[in-house]
Amino acid sequence: MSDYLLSIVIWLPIAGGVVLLAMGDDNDSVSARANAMRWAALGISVLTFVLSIGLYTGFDTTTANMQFVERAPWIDAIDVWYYLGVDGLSAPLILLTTFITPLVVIAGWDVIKARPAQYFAAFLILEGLMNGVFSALDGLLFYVFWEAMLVPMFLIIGVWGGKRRVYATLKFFLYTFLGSVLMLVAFIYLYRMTGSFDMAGWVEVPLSLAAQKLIFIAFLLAFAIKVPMWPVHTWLPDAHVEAPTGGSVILAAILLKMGGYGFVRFSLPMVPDGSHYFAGMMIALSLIAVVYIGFVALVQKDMKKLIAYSSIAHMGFVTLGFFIVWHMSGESGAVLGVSGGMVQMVSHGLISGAMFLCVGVLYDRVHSRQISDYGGVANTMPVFAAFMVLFAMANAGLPGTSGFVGEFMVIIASFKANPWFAFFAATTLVLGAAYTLWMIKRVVYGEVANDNVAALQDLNSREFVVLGILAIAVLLVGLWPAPLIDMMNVTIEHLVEQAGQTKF
Amino acid sequence: MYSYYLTIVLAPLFAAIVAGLFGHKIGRTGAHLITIGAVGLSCLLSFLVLYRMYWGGAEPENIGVYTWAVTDGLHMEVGFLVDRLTVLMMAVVTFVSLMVHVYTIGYMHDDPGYQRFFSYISLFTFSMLMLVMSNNFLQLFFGWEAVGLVSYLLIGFWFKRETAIFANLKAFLVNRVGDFGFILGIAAIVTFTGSLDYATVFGQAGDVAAQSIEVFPGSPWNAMTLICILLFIGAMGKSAQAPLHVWLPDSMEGPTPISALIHAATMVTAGIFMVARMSPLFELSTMALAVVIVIGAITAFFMGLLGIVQNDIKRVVAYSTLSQLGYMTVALGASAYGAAIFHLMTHAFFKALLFLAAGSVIIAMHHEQDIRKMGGIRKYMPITYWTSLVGSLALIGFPGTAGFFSKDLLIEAVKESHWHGQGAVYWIAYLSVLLGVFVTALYSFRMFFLVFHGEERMDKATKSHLHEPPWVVTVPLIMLAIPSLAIGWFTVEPVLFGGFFGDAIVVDQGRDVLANMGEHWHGPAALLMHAWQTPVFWLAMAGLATAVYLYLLRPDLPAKIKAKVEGLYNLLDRKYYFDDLYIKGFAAWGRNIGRTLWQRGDEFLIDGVLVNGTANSVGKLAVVMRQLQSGYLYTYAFAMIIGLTMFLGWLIWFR
Amino acid sequence: MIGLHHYLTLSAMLFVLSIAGIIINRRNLILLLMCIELMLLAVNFNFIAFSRYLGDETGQVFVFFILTVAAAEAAIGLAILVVLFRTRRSIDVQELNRMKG
Amino acid sequence: MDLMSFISAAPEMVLLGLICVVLVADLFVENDRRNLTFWMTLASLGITLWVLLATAPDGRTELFSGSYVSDGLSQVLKISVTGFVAIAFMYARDYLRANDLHKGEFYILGLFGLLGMMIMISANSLLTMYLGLETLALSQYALVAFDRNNETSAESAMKYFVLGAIASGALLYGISWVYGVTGSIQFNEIAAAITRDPALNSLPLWFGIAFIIVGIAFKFGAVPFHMWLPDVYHGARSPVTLYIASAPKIAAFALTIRILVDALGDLHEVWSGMIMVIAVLSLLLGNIVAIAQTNIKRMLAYSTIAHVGFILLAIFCGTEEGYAAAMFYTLTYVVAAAGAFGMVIVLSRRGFEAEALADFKGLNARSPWFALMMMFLMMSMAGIPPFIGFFGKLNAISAVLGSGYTGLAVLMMLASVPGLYYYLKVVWYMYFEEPEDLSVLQANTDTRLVMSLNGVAVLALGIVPGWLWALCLTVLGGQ
Repeated sequence: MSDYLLSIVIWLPIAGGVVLLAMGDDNDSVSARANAMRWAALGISVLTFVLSIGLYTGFDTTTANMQFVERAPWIDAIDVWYYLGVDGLSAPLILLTTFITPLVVIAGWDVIKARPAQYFAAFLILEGLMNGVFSALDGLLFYVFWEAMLVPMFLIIGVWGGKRRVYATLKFFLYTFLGSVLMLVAFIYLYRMTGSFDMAGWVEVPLSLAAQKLIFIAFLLAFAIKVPMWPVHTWLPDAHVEAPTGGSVILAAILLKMGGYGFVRFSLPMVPDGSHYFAGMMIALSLIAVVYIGFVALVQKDMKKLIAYSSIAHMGFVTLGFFIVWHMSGESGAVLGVSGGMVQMVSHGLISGAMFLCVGVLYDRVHSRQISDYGGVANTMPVFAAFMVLFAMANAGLPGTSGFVGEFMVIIASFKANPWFAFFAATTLVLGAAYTLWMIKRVVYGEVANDNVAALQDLNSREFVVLGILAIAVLLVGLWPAPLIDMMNVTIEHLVEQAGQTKF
Repeated sequence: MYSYYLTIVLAPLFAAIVAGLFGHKIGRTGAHLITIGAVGLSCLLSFLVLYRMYWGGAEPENIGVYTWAVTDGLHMEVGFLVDRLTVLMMAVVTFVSLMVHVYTIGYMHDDPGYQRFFSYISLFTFSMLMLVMSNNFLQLFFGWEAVGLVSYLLIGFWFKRETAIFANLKAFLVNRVGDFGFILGIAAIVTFTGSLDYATVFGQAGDVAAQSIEVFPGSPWNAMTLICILLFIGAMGKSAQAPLHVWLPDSMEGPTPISALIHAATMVTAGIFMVARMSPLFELSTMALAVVIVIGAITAFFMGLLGIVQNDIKRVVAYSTLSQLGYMTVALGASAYGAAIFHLMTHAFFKALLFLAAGSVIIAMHHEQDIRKMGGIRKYMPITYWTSLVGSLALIGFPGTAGFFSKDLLIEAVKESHWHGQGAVYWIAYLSVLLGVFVTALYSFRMFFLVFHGEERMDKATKSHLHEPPWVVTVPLIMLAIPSLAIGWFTVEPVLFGGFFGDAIVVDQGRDVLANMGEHWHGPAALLMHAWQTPVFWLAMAGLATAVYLYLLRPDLPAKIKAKVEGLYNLLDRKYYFDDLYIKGFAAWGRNIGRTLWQRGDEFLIDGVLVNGTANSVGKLAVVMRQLQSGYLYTYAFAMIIGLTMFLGWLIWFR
Repeated sequence: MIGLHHYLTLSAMLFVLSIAGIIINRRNLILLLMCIELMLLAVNFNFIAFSRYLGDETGQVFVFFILTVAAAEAAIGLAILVVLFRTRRSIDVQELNRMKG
Repeated sequence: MDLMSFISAAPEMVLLGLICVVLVADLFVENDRRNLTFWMTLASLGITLWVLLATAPDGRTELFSGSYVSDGLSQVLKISVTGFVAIAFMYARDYLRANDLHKGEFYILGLFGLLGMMIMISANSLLTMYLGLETLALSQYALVAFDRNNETSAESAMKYFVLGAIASGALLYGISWVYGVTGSIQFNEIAAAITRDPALNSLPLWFGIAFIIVGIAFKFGAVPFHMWLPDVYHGARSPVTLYIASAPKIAAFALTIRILVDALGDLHEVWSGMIMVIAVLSLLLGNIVAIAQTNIKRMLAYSTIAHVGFILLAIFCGTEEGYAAAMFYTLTYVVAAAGAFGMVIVLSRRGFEAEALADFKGLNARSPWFALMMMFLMMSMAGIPPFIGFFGKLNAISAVLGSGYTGLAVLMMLASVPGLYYYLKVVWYMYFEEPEDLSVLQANTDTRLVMSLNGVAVLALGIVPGWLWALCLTVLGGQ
């Protein structure tokens, strides 16, 4: 059972999705069949989550080695293996994925009127592919999952999205594809160097500095676009805004994490010298993301756009945490930075997901994302207001919520690297609070702004469950991050070691 | 006593959760019963602990509760450090909080958000206790931000009021500016000591002070100075020291009880407490102390001045709070931490008293807060009158009151603290605290007279049912009046000169003013006897006299004076234009930057030119290139021939 | 004495002529077909010249095949021409641009 | 010289015989019983296939005094061309019936074309190659024009014919020079001659090669010899387009391998440059111009040009791996192309050619299954994993990188980004737009079956691509 756990969390949802597709839709969104689809999707995703808990319970936090490894030949001719495994970097992200997906399914429950079966199928398949990305240990397998994942997301945004959905989704697909094509070239180059697609082998193989620089750039384009880092971030606001709520949640909670994951899984260990060479630039970009994007978020009129920009700013901490590794005077601090970045990824997954769900709750009722169309929501939706304020505070990095943990660790680590890094990074305390709470002020507080707001119904049980679960998760990680961090610690120490060695 | 500490902290949290989540189930009575019960419990236990500590001679305790996280050798824990300093704060916090809880029953009596309010203030009590009882910087920061959060929620409690939600946003952001420095300070500490734990950090303080760091290339700073100044920036935010004071007056938008609890007695003093707690660090950086004392002095004097021109009863008290916080800060800067904490304690009592009294007036006046519309209320509400008289006297440091002891000795300490040299720093500090006394007396009694004496300026309707509020309001007043009056007499000797704080506060031998003063200390009575010999006393009297003259004997004068010094008045009325600077300046400026970056940077340059620009140009290229496919046979054939010649040319020239 | 290169030059000229004809002629499709025949003849000329020069018959055999194929090709070409004329009532090259872009 | 030695030419002979049978039989079949011809055609294809498998040669055998060869490569290619012709016929039948075009000629010409391809594949001398090529070409000209009453068909046929004639003229001219220089028209002898006397490796020979490459490039439809391709794909009736777009590409690959590798392998550095130029041009022009197309057949035509760029770049490497990659790419591309044009056929109805991109609008609402299939095909062409097209790209790029042309590899990848755009455009129309006509698809079961198999194939092959790659490597091992 646990030997095939990874395969199960990958293929169970995909198989489920295929079944849903095969069942197909009838044109009635409230028919018994549509409901059957919904329940089936929920069942599958929940089952996947329950099974994936095995990844936590069975996880050995004392080793940096891959666990739950599965290895079977796939394409002998070019030595490609079906090679899965997780370590402290990927396991939390898989858990995040399996945790978020059921929530997304519930969130889309009766909101999605058109072709529910296809909708849920897309999400299930997406879940499987994302788990694949996080657990693949074979370069080509990784790439296959990495690219295949774009297709369902493309459809989700394009079919169930907003007005400018086509523009947004094409932009999303082309942008990310542009990024990953060069990564493929880099993969093939590494394959020709090592004669195999085994990622462990790629870590070992010696590379000249020049080669490492080129490979790093190839990786950078792919991962930076996914993260996204300034200045290749502009697909994100559009995609987020146009995507259906569930799509935005997955996008923010998990797809963005793949960029960060890519950096720690590929760039740092495989081309340490290249990464070292560009670390300065990466830090600069990260800080720009934090400050520049912070200011940009301040003036957004569209709630989803605002949250999208705040995502970019928060992901800036992730990359900052990763790339200060080489600026440490003395050995300590590097691990702190990287783990800070990882924690930030997980927590951002929870928080931004929750924020998008909150906006979705409002959107489902009023069908507007404009801040100016709201005001005084707290009067008509007190419970919702409580949740939204909580998540907003988490987004502003309030201690006791998960949002604080990562930022705190990264700021401390970056101070070790250079006080000025910390200085700019810490501006998020002010900026983050400013844009988040200003939105809260205009949306949640105040007199009832208009009839739409006056007519609002408070959360129904479905929404309450989703937000409640997320709230608990946010607080849990915020008040006791130890389990999460212990899961990653050893792996990250090993990673920092690898990043420290030169390869030529 | 571990279980005691846990109970002290968790009881209010538990009450807050219950009242918050199940408010509807348990109803109003349930809500206030459970919260008051919980806070009462932790108050009781706090006093028990205080008793054990002081009379029982129990040792300070440093206990870990649980490990928050460990990574990279950095232990991040949650734990309690309970020593004399902590326990004093615990007692003050829980006591005032208890009083406010009781008072709230009356004050919020017919507010729809009753349960929510109780849940908030209990949550606040929890956060504040976490802050003061923390044994490490992480938890300190947690409490620090948590009290900020609750203050945010409470200032915006009446979230329908535009002013209220403006004020709470402002408060949170200004505090965040402080926290910005604070977290950098913590980061610096971790960088230099590799630990978050007080004990470890203080242990290494010496080595840290020996190091230096180049913040700006070519100008090495003493590490300790950097750390202390960064930490103090945090304190400036919380304790509303200029120039980060702007949020406190606006915070008066919140219900009065929390003005008393949070924005007078406890939260705003967190900064003072923190600096005192960090005395082992601050003592190692004269530079930082100089900064502290100057900031404090400025706040103490200039914020006091503002009190004179305010007409909102709560704002007057708020500015007096600012000025009193300034006093405490000056004391910190003078290394007279004991004096600061002592003043903090007395201030907590009499300022809470003043606020609650003001609140009781406000209830009676049906939420009218403008003192120009009051007057002569004395005969309608005697209890409120007498209690607030006590409060005001304590505030101006009238001999015998609690305020007298704390403030008199505080100023004495500043006077004695020669180690800053006889230079600017010393005189700025000393003069501003001296003159501050006059100002304090003036504005306190200006308010007092305008409210309780003189002609009755309120309208008939209001006057018709002016009366004393119910017991839940008056009892707390009395309960607070007693310590405001008496606590100084009993505690001054032990707290200031009895080495009460033990190791909790470390003062460099060379400048331990309190110790020096302690050498010729002959007990409170003696101090009281010689009160009339000190300038402090005469300045206070002068202030009082001026107030009597202007607002009782010649009520027409103030208007005339105002007309005379128009410019000065405006300066004060506009609060030195700080708000304009921040709102019209920084806030607007930030939004403009954001707009520019967004529209010029993101939308135009990156998205417009680079992304869509490329896409469009490819599209155009496609349209152009498809023209090649003219549809004519001869063009096609010609293309083939071109290809052929291309080959031949390539062969002939490049082979 | 006429050497190989003369033949080759001639056939090259024929070849170029035929292509020029195809490109320059913008009127009549029949002319196109003739140019194509000319092109094949040029090729044949080349083959024969080479085969004579090399003294080996393969070239000449090749020529026979080319002639046959050329015949078939001409047949098909003319057939298409007929179809075109049936549908278009014209065999003008310049009108042959319904499809472009 | 006993009969048994002809055995390895048996498939062609059998096929020829069967064609004659079908031809004659068709004369006696009335229009309404034309299915008979269809089934006979399929039967003869089946028999040919069986003979192919039955007479699988062990190793390389030559006959007809060395002008004909049969080896692993020819075996695999022949099987695949036969298969694709069969698929083309199966797609075609309903369409032809619906449009009153269900005549025997279509199948017979198709079969002759197949014969031509098989000859090309097995050719071992320039003469055989030329004959095969013309057999194919002539039947294609006729096929394009085969709807007599359709003027666009006629026009495209004429264009195809003229340009094709020029191309084969150029090819012949080149052949004549190669013959003149090396004194032989047999591939292995040419190669031998060149190795024997390096002095031959000089301008006259290169001159010939240049002309030959024109012929090859034309067959593939590489820029600037591509101009016929969009018009022919567009003008011919969809089944014909499908026929032209699928199997002949494989034949063209055989042509290239036989001439450039078997015969002129040693002159790699001579021809590689030219191949690279036209390959890069095809890559860019094809991908860019396709963006501006509104007619899906034209769009696919330009995408074909782009794919040809990939194939030629793989060949350009001049390594076994490169040739294998080219073969893999050709085969997999043809699968997708057949499917794509098949979809056009499936969507068409009596008197209605579903060849405008807009006709795909809302396909998901009309028939989710076919929309899914079409998406598979498009994603495969775009090279998105896990569809087979991705592995084609992967191998090609891997080969290019292997020969050290990193810049080219990057170019190939970047060129596929605009490529992705127009494939996505189809998906966008199918999924994001509302249908304009809600009429149900009329294709009947066997077409649907083929379509589904075709769509699933690109996925299935993508999930297990290993065997095919290994096969390509082995059959080209000898080159």
